[in-house]
Order: sequence, then C-alpha cells, then structure tokens
Amino acid sequence: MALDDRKSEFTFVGTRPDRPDGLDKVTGRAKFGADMSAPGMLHGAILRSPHAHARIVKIDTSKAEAHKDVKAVVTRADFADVPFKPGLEGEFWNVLENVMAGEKALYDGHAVAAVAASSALAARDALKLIEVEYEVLPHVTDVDKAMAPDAPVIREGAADYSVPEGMHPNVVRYHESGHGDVEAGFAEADLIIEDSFVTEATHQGYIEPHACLGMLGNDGKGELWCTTQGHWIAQKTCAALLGIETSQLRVTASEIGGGFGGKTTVFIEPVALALSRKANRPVKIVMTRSEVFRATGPTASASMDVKIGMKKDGTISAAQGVFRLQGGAFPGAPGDMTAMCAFAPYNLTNVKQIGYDVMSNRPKQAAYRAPGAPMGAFAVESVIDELCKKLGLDPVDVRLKNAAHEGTKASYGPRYERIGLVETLEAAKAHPHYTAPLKPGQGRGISCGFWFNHGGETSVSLALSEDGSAQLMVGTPDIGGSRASMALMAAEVLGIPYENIRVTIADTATLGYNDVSHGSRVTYASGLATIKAAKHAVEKLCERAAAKWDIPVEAVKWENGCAVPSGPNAGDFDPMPLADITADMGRTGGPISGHFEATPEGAGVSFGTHIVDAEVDPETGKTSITRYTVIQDAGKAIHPTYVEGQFQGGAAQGIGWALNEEYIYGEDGRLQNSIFLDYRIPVASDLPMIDTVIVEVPNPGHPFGVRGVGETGIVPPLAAIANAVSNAAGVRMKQLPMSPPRILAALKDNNG
Amino acid sequence: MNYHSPASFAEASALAANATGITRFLAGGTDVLVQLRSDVVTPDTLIDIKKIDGVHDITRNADGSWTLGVAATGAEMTEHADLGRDWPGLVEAMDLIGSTQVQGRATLTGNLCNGSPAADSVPAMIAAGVTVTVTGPSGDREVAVEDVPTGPGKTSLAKGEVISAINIPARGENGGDAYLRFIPRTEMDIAVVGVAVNLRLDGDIITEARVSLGAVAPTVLLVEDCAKAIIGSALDDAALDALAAAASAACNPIDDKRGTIAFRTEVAGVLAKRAAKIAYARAKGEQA
Amino acid sequence: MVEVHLWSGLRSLTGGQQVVEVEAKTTGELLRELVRAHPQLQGPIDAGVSIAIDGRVIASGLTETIPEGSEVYLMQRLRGG
Amino acid sequence: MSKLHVSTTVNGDTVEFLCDPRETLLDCLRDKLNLTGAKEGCGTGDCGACSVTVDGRLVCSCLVLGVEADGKSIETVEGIADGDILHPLQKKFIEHAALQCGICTPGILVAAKSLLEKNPNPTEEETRYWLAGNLCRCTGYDKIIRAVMETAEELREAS
Repeated sequence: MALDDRKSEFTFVGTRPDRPDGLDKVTGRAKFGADMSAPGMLHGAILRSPHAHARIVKIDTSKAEAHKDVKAVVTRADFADVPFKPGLEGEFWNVLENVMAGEKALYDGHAVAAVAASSALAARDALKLIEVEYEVLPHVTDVDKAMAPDAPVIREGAADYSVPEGMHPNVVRYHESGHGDVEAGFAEADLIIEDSFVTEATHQGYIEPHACLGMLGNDGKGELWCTTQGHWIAQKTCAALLGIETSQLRVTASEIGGGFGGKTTVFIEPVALALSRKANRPVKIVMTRSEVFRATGPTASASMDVKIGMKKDGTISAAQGVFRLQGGAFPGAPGDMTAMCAFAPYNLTNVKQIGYDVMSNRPKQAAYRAPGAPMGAFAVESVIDELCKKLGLDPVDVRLKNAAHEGTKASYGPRYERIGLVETLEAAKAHPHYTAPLKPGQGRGISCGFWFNHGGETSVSLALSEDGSAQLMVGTPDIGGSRASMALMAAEVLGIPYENIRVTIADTATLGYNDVSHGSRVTYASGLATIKAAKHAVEKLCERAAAKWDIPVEAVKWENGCAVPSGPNAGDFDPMPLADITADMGRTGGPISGHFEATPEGAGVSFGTHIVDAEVDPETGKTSITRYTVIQDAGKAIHPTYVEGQFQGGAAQGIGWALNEEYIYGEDGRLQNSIFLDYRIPVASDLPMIDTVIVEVPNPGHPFGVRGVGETGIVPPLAAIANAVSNAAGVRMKQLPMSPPRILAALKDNNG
Repeated sequence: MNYHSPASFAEASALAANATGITRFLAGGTDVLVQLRSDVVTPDTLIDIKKIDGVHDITRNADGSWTLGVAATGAEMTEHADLGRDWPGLVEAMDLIGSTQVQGRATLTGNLCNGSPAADSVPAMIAAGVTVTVTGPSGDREVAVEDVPTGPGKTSLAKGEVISAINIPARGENGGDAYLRFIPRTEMDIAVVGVAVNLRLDGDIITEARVSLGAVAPTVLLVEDCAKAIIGSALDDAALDALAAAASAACNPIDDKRGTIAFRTEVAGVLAKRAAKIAYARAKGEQA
Repeated sequence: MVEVHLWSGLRSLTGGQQVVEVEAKTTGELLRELVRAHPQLQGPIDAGVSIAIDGRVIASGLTETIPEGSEVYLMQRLRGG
Repeated sequence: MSKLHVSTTVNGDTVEFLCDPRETLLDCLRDKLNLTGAKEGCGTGDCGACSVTVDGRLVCSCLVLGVEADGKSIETVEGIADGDILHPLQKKFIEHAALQCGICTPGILVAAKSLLEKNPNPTEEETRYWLAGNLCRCTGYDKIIRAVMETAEELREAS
C-alpha cells in the first residue's frame, strides 16, 4: 500500500506515558480469564490420559453422569465431524484431535473426556468416576528416535506432499531451501567446523493458566469469554469444532496473563462450549498448572547438524544445516522456520538448509516467541563462535564482515529491504559491556538473531465523541502494553492528548476479523491500522471544517489537532480545534468515525545482537548470568519503556531456556516435571538487571517506521549464553539446557 | 475430608488414634495442601495443630537448649536473633525452604514429617543433634530426628502419634554449624544435594563433629565416616579431601529429574568441604 | 513473464522445477497462474503462502502489482508467537 | 461433610462464608468473596500470584485452607490503595512499566509492600530474594526491582 504518510518527527510517539490499563492492573480490578463468572455457572474439568500412547478401547461415563452434582459429560462424540487432511491443511482436525482424543490418546495429558458439575471440587471428584479402558501402545518422545525406522507410528497419512519418499511416517513436513553451491564454498574454506546440537522442549510459561467461560444454547448461538492472544481464531476454531456458524459465536478476550505464542489456539474453549450445550448452562473451565504443562503448547525440541566453512579473514564461504524438530503428536513443528531463520543474519554466497517436522508422543507444540528461530541460532552461532576462536578472530568483527544488509539475498530467498543488523553489531562493539574486564571463571558470549515479523488481518475503528475525546477499538489482545502504543499513535495523528483516547479490545461481534496477537504484529499492524483509521477520521474532520468555512476541502489541512487553512490563498481563518468540530457534529453531518481494515504488507524483518557474561562454578557446574545487554532494531519505538520490556523479557526467557528449563519425560513417556517447582523458570534472584539499547532503523513498510519487537529478543540468548558458558568453562556446550549436571559432566569429559 | 482443630496434643493424638482412613496433621501445610490439591493424598481426617497453645513459641531454656513449638515458622525462626546466633546453620537450612511466602507457613515439623530425603532442615537438625517430643496414646517419648524418617514419605511415627515439640541442644562453647545445598537456580528449588556440618573445636582442633547428607539416599544420612575424617584435624586440606571422599562414598542416590547419580555423588563432596569450612569459621567466632 | 522462485520442497509438485515462469501482473494472477501450470500447488497454496516481491513479503493481498523484472519468491506462510 | 462457617476480616471488612474444608483461602477469596485480585498461577506455592497477608504475615493463599482464615485478618491487593489514593508502589509500578501482562502484579505488590514494611532500605539482592517466590514471565524482573527500590527510596525520603 502507498505509504505517502510517512512521518519522522513526533509529538507523542516516543514518549513514555502511563498505560491506560495501569490502574486496573495494580488494584486487582482487571478481569483475567478465570475472573469471570455467570449466574447458574457450572465448573468443568477434563479427564486426561496417563499414557503416552494408547488406544481408547472404551469410556464408561455412566457413574459420573449418575452423580447428583454432575450436569453434563462429554467425549469426542459430542464434537463436530471435522475432515482429516494431511499436514497443516487439516489444522481444524488437528486441533479437534488435540482438544479431545478420538481413537487414541497420543500423549500423557491428552484430554479424553470432560464433566461439568455444580462446583469445581465436584467436577474434579466426578472425573474419578469415569472409567477408561486403554490398550497401551509403544511410544516415542525423542525427535531422533521418532524418525528411526523402528519408531512407533503416531498416525499414518499425516505427512504432506513435501516429505520425500522413504521417510518414516512420523516425518510429516519437509523444507529445503538455499542458494549457491555449498560444496564449492566448503572447498574455499580455510577451516570447516561441523557439529551437532540438541535443544529440549520448553514451555511458554505464562503465569495465567488457560481459562474460559462458555455458553452455547441449542439455538447455535453462543458467548465465550477466554484468555487468548486471538479471539477471532478462537471463534473460527470453536465454531468449526462444534459445528455452528462462526458469526453466531461471540468471543470476548479477557485481559491476558501472558501468552508468548501459547495462547494462539484453543484447548479448553470448545470443551466448555460442548459441556454448556449439553447442560444448557454456562460452563467455566480453568486449567491447573499441571494441565498447562502436560497438555498445552510447549515449543518443539530440536536435533541439529550445522556445518560452516570460514576463510582466515573471517568470511563465511559456505553454510549448511539440518534441523529436525519434534512438535508432539501433530504436524506443525516449525522446522521450516528454523531452517529459514538459521543463517538469515548473514550475507552468504553458498547456503543450504533442511528442516523436518516430526511427530512424537508429546503435546501438540504451540508457537513460542519467534517459533523455531532460537534453536537454529543456537546451533549456527555456536559454530561461528568456535570458528572465531580457532581462527583468532573477534566475534563481533566476524559477524560484521558477514552481516546481511539492504540488498543482501537472504538465506531463505528474497533480498532484504532496509534492515538494521549492522547497526546492532556496531552498537554492540561500541557498548562498554563488550570491552569490560571479566573476572576469573567468567566468560563472554555474543550472538545475533533474526525473526521475520508478521502483518496479518487487521481491522481497527475509531470514533470521536462530542467533547473531542476518541475511542479506539482494536482487535489484538493487549499482551504487553499495546493499548498505550495504540493511543500514542492515534494521538500523533489526531493531535489530541494521549489521555483523551480510550482504547478497547473489541469483541468478535464489534469488529471484522483480526489475526492473533502474534508474530510481533500488534504495534506494527494494529498500529498501522490505527494510524490509517485516525487519518480517515481526520479527512472527515477537514471536510467539516471546510464546510464551516465554506472553502474547498483541499484548502484545509490538519495540524496539531486543528483544521487550518492550507495556505494564504485558502482564506484567513483561525485554527479550528478537533473538539470544536465534534461539538456539533450531529448537526453538521453526523457522527465522525474512522476505520481501516487490511492485511498490512511490509512487517519488516528484525535483528538483534546480545552480549552476555556468565560465571561457571567449576566444582558444581552451576552458572550465573552476571551481565546482560540486549541490542535490537525496533524500527521506531512508539513507547520505549515497553520496547525495553519486550527486550528484557525475551532475554529472561532465553536465559531460562539456555540454563534450566526443559520438558523431562520418563521411560514411561510421562512428563515428570509438570509444576513450577521442577520446571525451572528464572526467578528474580537468578537474574541481573538487563541493559537495553534500542536501535532505530525505520521499517519502510510502516508509516512511523515500526518493526515488531516482541519475538526477536528470544532468538540470540540461547547461543549468546552458550558461547559465554563455553568460554567460561573452557568446553563447548552443545546441548540445552546447560544444567549443572550437564556442565559438570562436560568439564569431567574435557579434563580427563 | 474432616477438619479438626484440637486444643491440646492429647486431643490431637486421640483424634488421630480413633480416625479411620488417611490422617494428616496440618502445621504449615506447605506439603499437605499441595498433595491434597493435586490428588496425591486426600486425607479423610485433617488435624490442624495450630490452635494448640504455645505451638508458635521459640524458647531458650535455662541450660541453653532450645524448645520450639511445632508450628514455629521458618520466618519466625529467622527473625529470632538469638536462635540464629546459636544455630545459624539450622536457621539457614530452614530459611532455604521455598519462598518468602512459604517461609510464612513452613515448619521444621512439617519438613521432617513429609519424609523427603531432600528436606533442607533435616540434615541440619540431625547434625545439630535435635530431638523431637512425640505425643501418643501412651504418653510422650523423645526421638532423635535421624530416627524419624524411614524412607521417602515414610516416618517411624505410629498411628495416633504426633510431634509436640522440637528440642535443640545447647550450643555450648566453640561450636559452629552450617548447611549448604545445591540447587540449579538461586531459590525455589528442591535440594539436589544437601550437606550439614556441626562441629566443636578445642583451639584449632576439631573435637566433635556431626555431618549429615540430604538428597543422596532414600533417607537423610548421618555419616560417621565424614565426622571421623575431620575430628582431630584443624580442617587442613588433607582432612577436607578425606571429608569429601567420605561424603561421596556415603552417597547412594538415584538418577532423577533433579540430578544424576554422578552429579550428586561429586557435589556431596564439594559441598561437604564448603560447609565444613563455614562451620569451622563459626566455631572460631569468625564471620562466615 | 514473472520468474517465481519456489521453495525446494515444492519441486515434487512441479516436475522438479524450482523456478516457474508465469504471466502475471498481480499477486492474485500469480497464484492463479501457478495453479494453472501446476495444479498440485493448490494444496500448499491453500495451506498458506506468502509472496516476496523484491524482498517485501505479501502475506495475503491478491491485488499487489508485480513490477516488470522484480524478484519473486513463494514462501510458506509465516507464523509467530 | 457439610461446609464449615468461617468468620474473618478481609481488608478491614468483617466477612463470613461457608466453605468445604478442602477449599483454599484463595478459592474462598475469589469464589465466595468475589475478590479476584489474587490469582492462581500454580496452586503449589511456587508462583506467588496468590500472595496475601494473614495477620500481617506474607503467605500464598493457595497454601492456606479457607477454614484456617477463621478469626484472622487478611489483606489482599484490593486493600493496598487507600480509597482512590494509590499506594506509592502501585504508582511506581505504572510509571516504570513494571508490569506487562499484569497477572503477577497483584502478588508482587502484596509481597513488595510486605518487604518495605519489614525492611525500608532493602538492597537489590535482598529485594530479588524476597521476591524470588513471585514468578514473572514477561519483564525479566528488571523494571519490577527498580520500581520497588525506588519506592523504598521515596518512602524513606518522605518519612
């Protein structure tokens, strides 16, 4: 679309006002998923498979149904018949199968039945009355084992067209891309390093468990309140899974207690609606933490081989990688994304990448912040670090030498528009952190990271009130302060104070379709639509002013919140403030609103560079992170404080992934650490302050230059920390998490 | 589930003796409630002992020994300056359990009765020579802490028996204790290895020592060989190496989600040395 | 004519071709012509594709113009967290 | 078993409710008293989102039974502000963007208030360890710790 309205001088954008929902959130007033209730409400609970892989022979619900407090019991038979298709073409089937098991339980924690009862305790007790007969089947949870010839088959026919012949049926999607001639490139190299890397699955770890309140009548009309990153996808999916019309289900997004990609699909929402339809009463379901870990979105685990050739001067002559990702018992592991992102920071003549999407007996993976990218960066940036060390080269200089820039042919195909990788590397080199002395036992690591960012379907409306204030309706749930950014952008265009704009996350009945709050798209896409909607309102404001002054509309322009004559020839009129125009708008032509809807194209890719210092206790293998600096290109920071917050949060999650977080499965295929005690996310005392540097290389695809910032921040940490730990410990760590037992074992192996 | 809040230990004991099914006593509840809510253990009878007089008291007796009420929380222990001066290792061990919030509820008694081999306060209590008073249908008896746990989740307490007091010996002269544990994070984890050392000096020479290891066997261990390795020494490098070797040799751990056999065995020795140095410095009256 | 670079995984659906030439002036035409030339591409296109025109990623628009001589890549639809 | 009658004080108000002995104080606050400020993030005392004080002592309300609240005085996030006047911590959290999604915020505010009442001059390390039982997944804690430390400084200067 034309971006004739580009702007680089700002009044409101770039300031740091209080967020509009701040008061609600510090007083306990904000309503999150589990905070809603309804008259006559029942409580739902879900029975889950204790087996990693089992045929469901029989489910006897009669005792539960007979219980006086139980009002409904549902199994798969209570959902719509959704057609099965291979790969991601059959995503509705995949989601349904995940929401409620069909013929087989596919992982420990897979839902097999659900009850609605008059209290939460009664619902939980009633689950114990449901008798399920299982025929236990062989299972597999490891990605390499799941690809082996003797692996149990999760589901025949799940592979799509992309998978080469002869592969195990658990390999369901295949990706290959690149350019040049890697063999020729390796022949030019002075040093080639080829190594294998492993990352374990981690969970998004949002503190708010999934929760919803659903009501569905026999007339096919429904209401759903839920914590979600995207209520339109919830609406569409629930409607498909229940066999009702999409528009008849109104979905309202609650305040959301963290998502990070994990709340981009549905789990309990269709179940609550199915129970409600059967009981004819509202049903609330709130997951326990253990259910969250066992049955919602972890990220994929990965096994990777990377080979890079470098010349003595640091030029990368060739790079190739094979990335095998396991995403649970369904297609969707982002092996393609891992492959495409892995080498994306570099200007390479010869590059080749292969990605596999592999099924295993684990929960269906969900997106997690730049899905797929962190794993590949870990492998690639570790190898680059090792090459730098062996060739005696500075790791920032080598990255600068090879860095992608405008016009570079990306490893995944197209050429880059204006990008800011070089600027982040230069900022890293200039940052005092990079040259600060290290204490004995400490090591420093750096890494670059890349993420695509996303546009997505977006619809925004803005309505002016007679007193000159504005209400802005956006469709992307606010996960990290986006209402503040939207209000700032609207204020910038309208020229009225930030505080005079009320931003609401509209429900599915009041706006057109909006894609999920994911892909770092909210500030970019909803922001772009907000700007356009505000411009739309400004056009109408100018029309009214022109009519009042009786001059052509072309002779009116908008400046600092006022209509003004566009030049001396237009006439001599005092500026007419917005509130003067809206005051009598009912009498001068009717309400003034602005609207914009589109799928904005031009999200603009994003790069970051992280510097981290780690200290390793050589006697116990325990690591502490002593200093951390995030440098990332934000294009234009609308509310810099929240941009910093995204950088810091991404780094913290990366620290958890690198050091301690992992899904641990037993021989029996059961998840062993489904509570926060043993799934170890970083606590306050684990972390240092996290310094940030916001680089601003404007995105040509946004009127204010915005690039998404939410996801890129988790791409560099795994490798940056691995490089720091490896430098501190004197031994290359190739498996995440780098837990103390792994580090101590590596130290022992290294010493003797 | 039936909930009771008796006014005396005799009443508590009688309730437990006459109860059918599963009985649990509720002190801080930081383990009992977790098990209840996750359906691991749903007691038929829950006996809340916090309404019994004196259960929060921390008392220094005339002979310098201490008596703690069974509901004295970790936070109350940490806030008690004199207790911390006498038994810093024991107080620190208790303080390591869980968050600030958990400290507001968790008790030594609960940590002991939960029967976890990884309980942080238990090695420290054993090293310190702590005993518990047990009230039962036939009256009171005094039991050494090391004799209470019999296996993971199991204790030697009989039906109807309830711990009614914690007895900590007098610190005495030239003594010091310390507890260290290994966890992957800085807080909020269960010990992968725990080591408590309590010793007494005559000049520079260790004359008495008790060393206890947690999370390296089905129950918390009191390791004679560790004590022997340092008694008679001034904690020189040879004694420390012998201590580490004895600690590692005593380990009989498992591989689990929290650590490997090799890791636990190795780190038990490392922590034993570090804890012994702290206890030694404390016994000498130095800051540690 | 527009040269459309496909990702390698699609070769099995285009008789081994990784670059396909089609007559198209807009993104919509391009997708239509791709399917006309290689009907098996319908599946992957339905599953979601983006089109990169000289580096700008078009996720959905059917009316984006494709300037003469531009570099065009078909890419799998991006997903985010 | 029939329900038990509990009489207690919450944020200064005398309240009564009936509860099953298995229900936690958190369940009772949220479901019976409609005080949904305290959140259940884990139910095992590992996340701190349900933090409240009982007789002035900071606890996880998911690890306290509703019946144990009988005769006690409970303070929740809803009681931190003095009417429409925000507590300095609340103001500072908004100003510093010490919250992103806001789900951990009620628990962190209750815990931080408890810290400052006990220790008006905490070091960064003391603040981090005091709040170690309050998980935040969004912020990396940086802005939270800064907000608490700065509030402490302001309160010291004001007193």
